[in-house]
Amino acid sequence: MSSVAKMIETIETEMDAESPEANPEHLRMVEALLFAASEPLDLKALSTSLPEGADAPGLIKALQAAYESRGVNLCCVAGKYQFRTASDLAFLLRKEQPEQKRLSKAAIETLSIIAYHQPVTRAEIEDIRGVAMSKGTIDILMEIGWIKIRGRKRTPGRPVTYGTTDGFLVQFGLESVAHLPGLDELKAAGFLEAIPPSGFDVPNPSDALGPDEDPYDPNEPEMATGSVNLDEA
Amino acid sequence: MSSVAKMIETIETEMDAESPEANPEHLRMVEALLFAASEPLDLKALSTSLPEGADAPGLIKALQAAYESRGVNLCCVAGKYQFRTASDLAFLLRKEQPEQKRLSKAAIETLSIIAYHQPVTRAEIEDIRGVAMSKGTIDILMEIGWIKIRGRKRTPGRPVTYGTTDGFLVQFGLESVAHLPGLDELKAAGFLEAIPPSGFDVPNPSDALGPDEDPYDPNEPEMATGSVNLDEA
Amino acid sequence: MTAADQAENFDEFQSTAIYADDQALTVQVDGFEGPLDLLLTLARNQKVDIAKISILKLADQYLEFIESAKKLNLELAADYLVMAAWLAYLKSRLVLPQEKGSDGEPSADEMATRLRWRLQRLDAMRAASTRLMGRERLDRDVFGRGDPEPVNVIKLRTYKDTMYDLLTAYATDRARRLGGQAYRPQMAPVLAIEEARERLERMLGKIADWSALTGLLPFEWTGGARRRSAVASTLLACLEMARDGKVELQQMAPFAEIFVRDGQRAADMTTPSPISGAPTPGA
Repeated sequence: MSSVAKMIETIETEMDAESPEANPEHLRMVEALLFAASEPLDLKALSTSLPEGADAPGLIKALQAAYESRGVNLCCVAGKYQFRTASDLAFLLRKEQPEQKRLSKAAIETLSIIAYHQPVTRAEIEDIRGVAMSKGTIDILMEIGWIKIRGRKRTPGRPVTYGTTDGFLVQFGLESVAHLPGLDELKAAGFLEAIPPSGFDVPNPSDALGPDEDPYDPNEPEMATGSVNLDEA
Repeated sequence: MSSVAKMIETIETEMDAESPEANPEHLRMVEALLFAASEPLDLKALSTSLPEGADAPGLIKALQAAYESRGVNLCCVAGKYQFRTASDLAFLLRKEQPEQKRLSKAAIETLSIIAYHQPVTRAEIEDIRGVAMSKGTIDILMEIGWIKIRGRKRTPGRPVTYGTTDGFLVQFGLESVAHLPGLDELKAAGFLEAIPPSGFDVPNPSDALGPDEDPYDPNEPEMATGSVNLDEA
Repeated sequence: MTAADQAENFDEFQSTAIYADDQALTVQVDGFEGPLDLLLTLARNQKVDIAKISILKLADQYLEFIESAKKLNLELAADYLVMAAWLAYLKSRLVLPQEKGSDGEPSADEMATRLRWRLQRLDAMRAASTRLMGRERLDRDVFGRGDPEPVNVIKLRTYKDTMYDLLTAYATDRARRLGGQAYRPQMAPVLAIEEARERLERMLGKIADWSALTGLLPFEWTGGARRRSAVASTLLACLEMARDGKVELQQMAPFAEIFVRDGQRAADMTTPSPISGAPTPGA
């Protein structure tokens, strides 16, 4: 038996183990749907296209297992599913990114701080980096579509809070912000704790609104917008 | 053994038969290259990306066999290779979107005249409505499937006559065109004033061929078709 | 590149220009992202775990660094100087015997701990950032389907038109078309007096001397009820015109034929009456 055959046998075994009743026709459908889509699909989108009673989560698991060691893998990004080329084959496919996409060191650090500390205000980012932020940094990250204004902190001046977008998760191949690399270590070391460290609220990066955060309303009256500008200045 | 497993076993057997030495790493590479390519790739393009000595034709054959019964197939188009959704799953990539519409004023008026006055020619419709008809009006009603060409009038030019279809009866909940309300019923229902304008008569529509009507033969010789065009012009 | 970016890079350039020329302390020419970044670099150079770093030593290094920059006449961004002042203050408090912290002001040790913690945090965030950016990125390292097959949206068109719409369309369309004629003012079988007079005025000069009134009726008004109306209206018109002196009238007996002639012509010459022995016109 060739090693390919062995590989396939492993898949077979895994598929049988993971979902003994994975309907082969349904598997083909999920495979086709995910292969055809240009964007990641969530379970709901898949379910609407599948016959009634199809076990979308089970099918996804079976497919993920089947493709685990293949040239194409089934990844979970931003809570959705997408076939992507295997990361170890990057050397084969890598394309040079256009120069303009190269972010400054400040922008990269700011993005990381927003990702790990969200929801986070500009002042908090500046406290961590120990330097005032140029306005352009936030603008660039917003323009790429990796960060967004997610709310306002219920503190004087009601500064806006920043967080990452689904586009960020898709770009970096993350299932959710809870899957950020090294998140647990940072949390355990207390580095994600509130600023200053004597504070008692512990913000975890989360898409959910924080306890002292209001949702962002772009149509808020002028006065409130004024306070944003104060924050940004 | 599940049918998926059986399917995989078949692939395995075929793969062993077709290319006993198909390198599993090379297979993964071809898989990823074809998946990520924005257009079909030929063997030459594949070979330049693969490590030296890789058997591109053999790998393609192995992959084609492996994907034969899957949701996605490896197709060969004009000597180039491409992953495509299995043709029997094409229905998954069709989304039916319901859309509710209303006929234009001209269309519903024309339809009502055809319903009541059938068999009726285009010239007669125009005479009754008192305005020239745009070609689109008849086309729309034909496309929806509510009217049809039912015959030809035994008059010079032999113009085609229009009538309503079964689809029309279904849409408007009629058992037959003979059930369309007559003058008195229209009056009683308030559609007409108590004293309708002089000259207002409501015909008794019928599916039967009119006395001066020939059945429509779509395969009539050219000359007759010519007269249709005259009529339509 | 935005102006803000340039400004940021300019800051980097300034701090990059700071060299430590003693104590074998060489700062990489990477540029610093502010005083905390400079402190972190200096702390790394101590080659100890940042958690155990000597803040006193670090403060000294920082202050030396700033001094050497001043000697080189390099303009330093304000926040580097603020940090220098703060570190000088911290250093002075650290070397002095610890006084009991009064009204909430943090002790020098607490301040040092806080600084150490901030450096650790910045260091940790930098590491996390490197890990994050090191991930396989979509369309750079990993790729989605290069030639996705889009979903074809097929519109299932249904029509809301009902029997009501159909009948309304039929009834109103036809009523409008036919009703258009019904509402046109009906030609009443009455010849308006104005019309009769206008007609007569046009005919004056063309009619024979002493024409019979009934012979002057419009041709299409010569039968039935229409004739009666035409006679009455023409007579009234004649009377009006006679009053104005435009015509002269004659009638031999009640209900007999009435004769009309042009009043102007009557003035010019005396024409015999069509009926001998007729009373003088105008009587």
